Amino acid sequence: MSHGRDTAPKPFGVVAEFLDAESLLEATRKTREAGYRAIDAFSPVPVHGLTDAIGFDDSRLSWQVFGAGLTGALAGLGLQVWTSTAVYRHLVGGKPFISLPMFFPVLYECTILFSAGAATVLMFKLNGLPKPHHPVFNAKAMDRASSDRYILCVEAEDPNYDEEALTSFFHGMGAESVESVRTSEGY
Amino acid sequence: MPQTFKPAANTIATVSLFAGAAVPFIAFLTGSTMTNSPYNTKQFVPIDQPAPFSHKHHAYELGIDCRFCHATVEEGAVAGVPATEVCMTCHSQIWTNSPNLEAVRKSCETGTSLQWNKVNHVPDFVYFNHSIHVNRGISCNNCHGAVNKMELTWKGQSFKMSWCLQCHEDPSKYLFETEAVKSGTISPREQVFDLYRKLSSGKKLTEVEYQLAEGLPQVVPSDDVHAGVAAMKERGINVTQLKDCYVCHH
Amino acid sequence: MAETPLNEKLVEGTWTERQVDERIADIILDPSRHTEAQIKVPKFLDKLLPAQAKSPWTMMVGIGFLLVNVLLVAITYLVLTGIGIWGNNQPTGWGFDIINFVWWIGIGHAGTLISAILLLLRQRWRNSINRFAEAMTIFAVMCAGMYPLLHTGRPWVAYWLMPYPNIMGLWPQFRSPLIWDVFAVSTYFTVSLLFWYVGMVPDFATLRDRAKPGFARIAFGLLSMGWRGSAKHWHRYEHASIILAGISTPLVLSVHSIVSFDFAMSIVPGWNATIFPPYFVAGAVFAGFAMVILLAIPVRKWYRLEELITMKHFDWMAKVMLATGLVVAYGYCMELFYMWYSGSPFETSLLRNRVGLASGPYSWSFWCLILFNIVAPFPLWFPKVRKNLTALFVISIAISIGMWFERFVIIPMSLTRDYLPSAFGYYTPTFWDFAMFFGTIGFFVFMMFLFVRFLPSINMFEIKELLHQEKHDSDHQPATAEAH
Amino acid sequence: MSRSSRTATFATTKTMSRKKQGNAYYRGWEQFENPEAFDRVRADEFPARETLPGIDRRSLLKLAGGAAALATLGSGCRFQPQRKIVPFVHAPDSYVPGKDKYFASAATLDGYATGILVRSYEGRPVKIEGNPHHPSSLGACNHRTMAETAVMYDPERLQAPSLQGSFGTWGQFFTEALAGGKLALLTGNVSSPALHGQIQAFLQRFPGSRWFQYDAANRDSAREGAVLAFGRTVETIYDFERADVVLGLDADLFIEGPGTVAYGRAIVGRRDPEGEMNRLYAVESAPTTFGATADHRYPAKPSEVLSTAKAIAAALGVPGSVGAKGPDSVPVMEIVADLKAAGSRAVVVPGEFASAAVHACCHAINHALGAVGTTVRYTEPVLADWQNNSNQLRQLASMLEAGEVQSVLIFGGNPVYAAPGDVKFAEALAKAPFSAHLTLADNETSAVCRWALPASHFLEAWGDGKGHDGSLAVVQPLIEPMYDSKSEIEVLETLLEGSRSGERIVAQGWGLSPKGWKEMLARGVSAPKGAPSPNVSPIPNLLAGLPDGGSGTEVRFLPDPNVHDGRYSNVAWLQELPKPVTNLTWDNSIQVSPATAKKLGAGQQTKIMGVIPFYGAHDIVRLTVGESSVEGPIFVNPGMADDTVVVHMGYGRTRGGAFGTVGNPETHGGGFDVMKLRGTDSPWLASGTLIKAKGSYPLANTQFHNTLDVHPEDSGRDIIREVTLAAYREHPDALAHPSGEEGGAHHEDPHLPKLLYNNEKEFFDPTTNYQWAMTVDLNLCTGCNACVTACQAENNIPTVQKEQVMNGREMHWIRVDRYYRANGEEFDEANPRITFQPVACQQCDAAPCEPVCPVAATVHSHEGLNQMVYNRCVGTRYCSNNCPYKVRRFNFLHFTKRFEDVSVLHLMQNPDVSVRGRGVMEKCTYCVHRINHARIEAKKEEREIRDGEVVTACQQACPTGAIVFGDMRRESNAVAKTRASRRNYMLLEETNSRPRTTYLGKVRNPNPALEA
Repeated sequence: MSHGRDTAPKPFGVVAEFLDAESLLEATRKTREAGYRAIDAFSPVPVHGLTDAIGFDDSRLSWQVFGAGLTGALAGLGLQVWTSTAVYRHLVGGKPFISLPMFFPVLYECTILFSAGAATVLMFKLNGLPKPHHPVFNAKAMDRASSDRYILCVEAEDPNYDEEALTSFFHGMGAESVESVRTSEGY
Repeated sequence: MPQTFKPAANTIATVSLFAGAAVPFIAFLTGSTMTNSPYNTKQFVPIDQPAPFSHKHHAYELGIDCRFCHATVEEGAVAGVPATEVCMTCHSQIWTNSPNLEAVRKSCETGTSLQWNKVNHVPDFVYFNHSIHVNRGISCNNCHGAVNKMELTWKGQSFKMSWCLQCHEDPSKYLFETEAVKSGTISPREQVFDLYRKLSSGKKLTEVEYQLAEGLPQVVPSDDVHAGVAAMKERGINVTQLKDCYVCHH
Repeated sequence: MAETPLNEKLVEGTWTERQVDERIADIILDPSRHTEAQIKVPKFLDKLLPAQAKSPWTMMVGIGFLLVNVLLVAITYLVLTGIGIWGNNQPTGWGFDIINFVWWIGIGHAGTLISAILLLLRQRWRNSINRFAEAMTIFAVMCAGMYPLLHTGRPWVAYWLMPYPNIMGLWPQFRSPLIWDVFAVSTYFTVSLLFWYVGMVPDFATLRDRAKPGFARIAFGLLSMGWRGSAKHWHRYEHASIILAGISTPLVLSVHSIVSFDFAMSIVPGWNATIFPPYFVAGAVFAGFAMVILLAIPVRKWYRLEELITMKHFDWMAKVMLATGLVVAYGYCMELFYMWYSGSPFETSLLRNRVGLASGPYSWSFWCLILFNIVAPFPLWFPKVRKNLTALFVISIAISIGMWFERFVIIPMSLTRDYLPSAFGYYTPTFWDFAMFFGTIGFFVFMMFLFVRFLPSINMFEIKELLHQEKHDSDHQPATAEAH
Repeated sequence: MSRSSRTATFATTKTMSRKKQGNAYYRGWEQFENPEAFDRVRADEFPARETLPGIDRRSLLKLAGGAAALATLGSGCRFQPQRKIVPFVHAPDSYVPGKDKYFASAATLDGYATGILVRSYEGRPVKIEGNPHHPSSLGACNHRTMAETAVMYDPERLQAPSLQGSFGTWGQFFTEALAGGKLALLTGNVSSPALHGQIQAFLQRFPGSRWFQYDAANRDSAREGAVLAFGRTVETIYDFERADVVLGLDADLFIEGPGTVAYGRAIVGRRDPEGEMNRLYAVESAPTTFGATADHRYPAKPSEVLSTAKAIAAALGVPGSVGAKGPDSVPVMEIVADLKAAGSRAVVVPGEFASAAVHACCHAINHALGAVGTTVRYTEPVLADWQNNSNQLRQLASMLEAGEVQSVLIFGGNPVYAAPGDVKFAEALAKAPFSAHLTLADNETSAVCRWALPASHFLEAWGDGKGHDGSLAVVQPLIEPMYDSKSEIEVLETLLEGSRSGERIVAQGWGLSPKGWKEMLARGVSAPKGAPSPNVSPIPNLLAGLPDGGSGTEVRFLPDPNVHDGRYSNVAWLQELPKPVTNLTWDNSIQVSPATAKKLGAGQQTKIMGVIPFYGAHDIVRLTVGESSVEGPIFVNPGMADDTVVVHMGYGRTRGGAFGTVGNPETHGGGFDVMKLRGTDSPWLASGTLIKAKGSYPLANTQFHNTLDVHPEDSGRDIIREVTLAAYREHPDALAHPSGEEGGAHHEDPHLPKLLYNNEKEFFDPTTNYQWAMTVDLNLCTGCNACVTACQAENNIPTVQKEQVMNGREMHWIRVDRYYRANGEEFDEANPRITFQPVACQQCDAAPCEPVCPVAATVHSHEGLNQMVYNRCVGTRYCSNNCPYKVRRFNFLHFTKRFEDVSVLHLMQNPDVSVRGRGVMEKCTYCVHRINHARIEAKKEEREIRDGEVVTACQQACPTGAIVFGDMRRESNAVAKTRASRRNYMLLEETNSRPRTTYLGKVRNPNPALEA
């Protein structure tokens, strides 16, 4: 932040707490139907359909991992072919310099290693992690979001953001509690 | 409150993750840089000697043949370091009072050997034979650096295995035949010393000859690379065999 | 606040999500959980030891620690003195070192199998035991990894097996199954570690939120990387999990296949069998499940996890053991059959060596193998046995021993009697062989109980998910049981 | 501490000791003027020396492996101290550092000299090889001779005169010696004219002084046999090249007695199936290498050997032998028929340690056959003043007892240990007021003597000696004495108050011109002179006077095949060398036949369940002869005669050095002493009893008895191919293509099995590269083990000691496999056929070891060698596992530690071969350093390596020329010819490893009349 630390708390969003996944799912759908777009939902377990409900889809991971795997395969094969032909042409037990069947295991393992590493790293990267600090943690309800509470949040950047309207909207859907979260930090 | 961390933690966490991932790479790079550096290889590090012998003076300025002192370089595995009496051949006549030669005189008087500090040391488990290299026309300076320009001597090359292999892979770049060799007047071995002789007597050398004599990196014109290949064929140098492990390790 | 009780099926009793967290997370957050159970000790020790020392956790970690020290001494002596302190010789280049390597790698396989293959197969019963089994994989692979490193004559240059640019201009020789091992085992370890860690991230968040402010909270906060449980997180998380499972499955199959290539690619009679890869993989699962059972039975009792790790789980595991045990038995039979069928004098005399009690000095070990690996698991056909913890425990021990003998039969037994009778030999393990072996067992136990103490040993979010699913199933009976 | 500084330390201490003693240490014999500088030069200048791995580097790498990642990452990282170059002050002429030189000399054993060539680097003798000019050597030599370098470099050699355990000086000794009266000189048998001359001068100078000769492994039987037969002593020399039929009676022709090397070559040289093969019979009580080579071998007790001899004599019509009948087990009539058919081209040879009666019979038989002049000739004795050794010692002892001898000077030997039981020599010697023992190392005798004097080894001293045929060879030193030692002639010279140098004494005796002398030194041996043959004929009615053989359990005392009479006890090479046939190391044993062992209720067990380390637990049995008895481990030796015991001398030493002295049986060995069971009247043979005693004893065998357990299914293991001459003539391809005959797993074309990939051209380019190959002719291999010792000396192979041999970790790069096979249809452990097969790395083209190495430490050379690069090896041992021949050797422990710790052993190492540290694999390299040397020389001369220019160490040593090595591309090369032989086959060819070492199948020449 170039303009220095802004200490005045800014609104982050309105957070509603639900007791079970079904209520959250329903509330989310309704929120989206109500025209809100900057929605996020937090749950202790993956809730089927929630992603659709907040209108989110991202399948980049699969393709990127595939790319990484391919890179691994080529790297593995390339390493073996390069070292056994260009670098030092060892005569080994009468085998050809490029012994493809014998090069397969390393190629294979490299593919897997690269894919697995990419899957993990990319999962965190796409999720924007690590992020130990996050404004949403300022919400009291988030205390149990990793245990047994289901949280819906409409963030302040939503064009239709209106704290009071949202509070009543959430209460209307049977939220256990609703609070508006403020943050003094950017995130 | 679930908010456990300050906002700065985000940056710290990300940076530490990247740093953690970088540690092995940095360690590897540091290690390999150190290994390849003169700190480890002792390349380019002039070594103090009991008597400050100058190859530049003797070999280049005075033009003394290498073999005058390194007498067994053509026939033995070891080039040989001269006995004190070889030094005294001249130095009983000239520079007889030079303080630089104190150690040599003392050795001669007492009959105890000089203890030179070793400059060029082939790694353990390597069998190196000077005679075959010299007989094939490999210039001394190719491996020892421009010794004829050194005041105190240092190790001119790293003597790493990968360095040896450069030539054993394809010696054509390091082989070259002057007209004299081609016409059969001198042997490839003589060419080595002939070039030094020409160099110190100020005779004009061609670009390639100069490079060979100086042990400079071989920027050989393509014609001469072909000449090198031809020379290899002529001398029956068999490249496939040269890279066999047993050539140097047994 | 109201808690929604969830229904039960694989998990016994009535649970709320909060209760699941409590039961599991408190193992870490509440030290008193470790002293709840007490181990009966002999009378003279009873008075000497404080109550805390009699807790199973202290006991196991203590024993583990002692053996870790034995291991350290053994390794130090080994590195200072040489492989000669072991029983290896000419012709038996490999003995306990590689036996134990293969044994440990095999044990590790159950973890990946449970977490990856059963995940892909949507087997819900994996949920209570997968974390535990994955930890086992990690530690077993660590134990295994020690052996190839230390079995080299010059372990201080064992890094030459890794490809890296160097001043010698030399690279590994990629046709060697040992290089494949290096790649397979290091990949296996890395992928298992990633899988394990990724699986724990949501649980770390739970722990972070449950922990009181302090060290634990910060530690789990960092480990969780700021996991918020956002729907977007979950979306990519599930994606990544499936991908990891998807690549771990061929990985786990490849790892033991490659380990078996150490033998199958050679020309030693008794090693060069094409059947090795499948039957090594089956054997690995066989041994791995036995080890899961061996660890799950006491831990479940000591930490009151009976409702989470139920008899149904044991039943399933026993069935898997039975199935893989049969595959392994088939493997042994085919090995013997081909020895006979080959007609090669080297193979037939090996067969005689292996089977004939009078003609082979090590044939007793073959019959031990048959006893422990084929006869002992036979009672698993009976449901009653599969539900009897004592019986399961005993059978699992037998299988662990049997699988060790399998490698003994393959490795030294074949090497001591190969081609030239003049080069025949004997193989006698020494004290240090055993010290290394039990040292690694100690290391494994030590690490497992540290794991139980400091990391969530049962996957909380998956148990909760399971409870949800089962509730869902019972709500919508019977229509969409496998909807996911 | 760096290697070089350690070596320098050694040099310095030696220099100091030299100064103190005023004796020049460690110079090449010829021209080095500045030994001090020279030491350092050797230590520091030659890179070859630096291939010995240093502790510094090792420990550094250990540290690095544990902690310093930086140090290891670069992989070549070595932080080494500054090394020094220490040149001469005055350099010798024509001196090329690092270049080897050969000098001719001669090694003497029990009086007989064998010509040798000694390879020397910078003035230190490193390897002994045979001298082609010497008739006893013909270019080869046996394991004992080659081990002499180890004797010289024995760190436990006596370094200074010792007076009753404290320091003395030579001056003191000479003063004392000259003051003493009633002098007696005890030496071994002497053939050296120089020494004999000195002794004669000594006897003249000191009237009343006496000279006695005693060697424990003496030739009394031969001497007394000749006396019995002819009434006088003669030297019997055989010409086996002309012998069509040879019968050996307890004759260990290839190991014991003078001329073994030459005889081996002559006998086996006649076993080419393409030429005229001789036929060998052996009647012997214990299997020997000769018996194993023989076409017919019959176990017989010593008494039966004698009766066989008598029966043959009788059948040949030797007078006085009418009615003599041989044992049932020996088909005397058939043998006689064969001998008769060969007539003068037959020969009957008695064993060196058979009884005098057998010797006498053999003389008679050879006469009757008319063999004298053809296959046997007689000369005057080679030994000067040849006496009955046992009587000599007995006489000396009684004179000592009686006080008739007051001063004794003992030259070499170890009579206190080696005296027969009825000569109480130690007690007698203790009575002498003055006694001195000139000895290489402290032993039982020097412990009793007042003076222990350091003797110069023959590689340090001048001398001469006669070979088995009387040819005279010169002994020239390769190195100045390393310690304050003197040779025998030098001691006598000082006692004679002369001042001639050793060289002068010897040269004077030879009476050559300086030029002639120089030529003599280069050649090493004088051309054999036409020695006069005494005209002898057997005493009439000789046989009637011969005694009958013994009865009951007959005990044979034999010198050990390796450590001989104990003189080589402290040579680890020989201790660890598997004894022929039994393959026993580090111990002696009580050898009996399987049936006798069974009768005794004693035996040997293999490991219980294969694991519990009772392997080699041999029951202890008690052997009693007369009053004395000894306990020792039993060794069941198939093929021995029943009710016969063979025990070897040379063990049970109490002062034999680190390796020779009896130690903890679990780790050390050392055997038991049988010397005292012997009697002077019959030192080689006795009647005894054998009972089982308590306990067991581990013996270290390199090969197990289960090779004997040839299961029918195992016969398919096509390891040794063997046919009879008749079968070979009928089917010449029977050896190369045995398929269909011996069943099983053979390819149709054994010379070109298929590879998965066809890369012939790319990999093994015969147009530009040499293609090395070796053949081993099984017909010529006698199993004498010379190749093993040669290889050990050449390649710096460490010994591992008994415990590690029991663990199966011996390091020999070449081993001689022994197989017991069925002698006929059924396998009979009472008389199996014994075959030897030397196996070293087979240098497979499609080597199974190569693809499994993870770090490319073993890869193929373009010349067909399977290269093992020690410094790249990480030690996974996978290559060894995958080697079907199991010829790879792993340094399980730091076996070469002794080479590094004991400074004198630095000097013994061959600088052309790396000394391997722990944790690396090693194996036969086809002596690649010799190949490289030849290649460099050839390249310098712009030519190809000539056939025969590269000789491997094993090939060089092989007395019979069984090993042929060379470039197989040229058809004219020897190895190409042998490879083209119809007997050529690959060992384990079904593994398709395509070895470069191939074997020529064995062809036996049995007597058709005896083939069942």
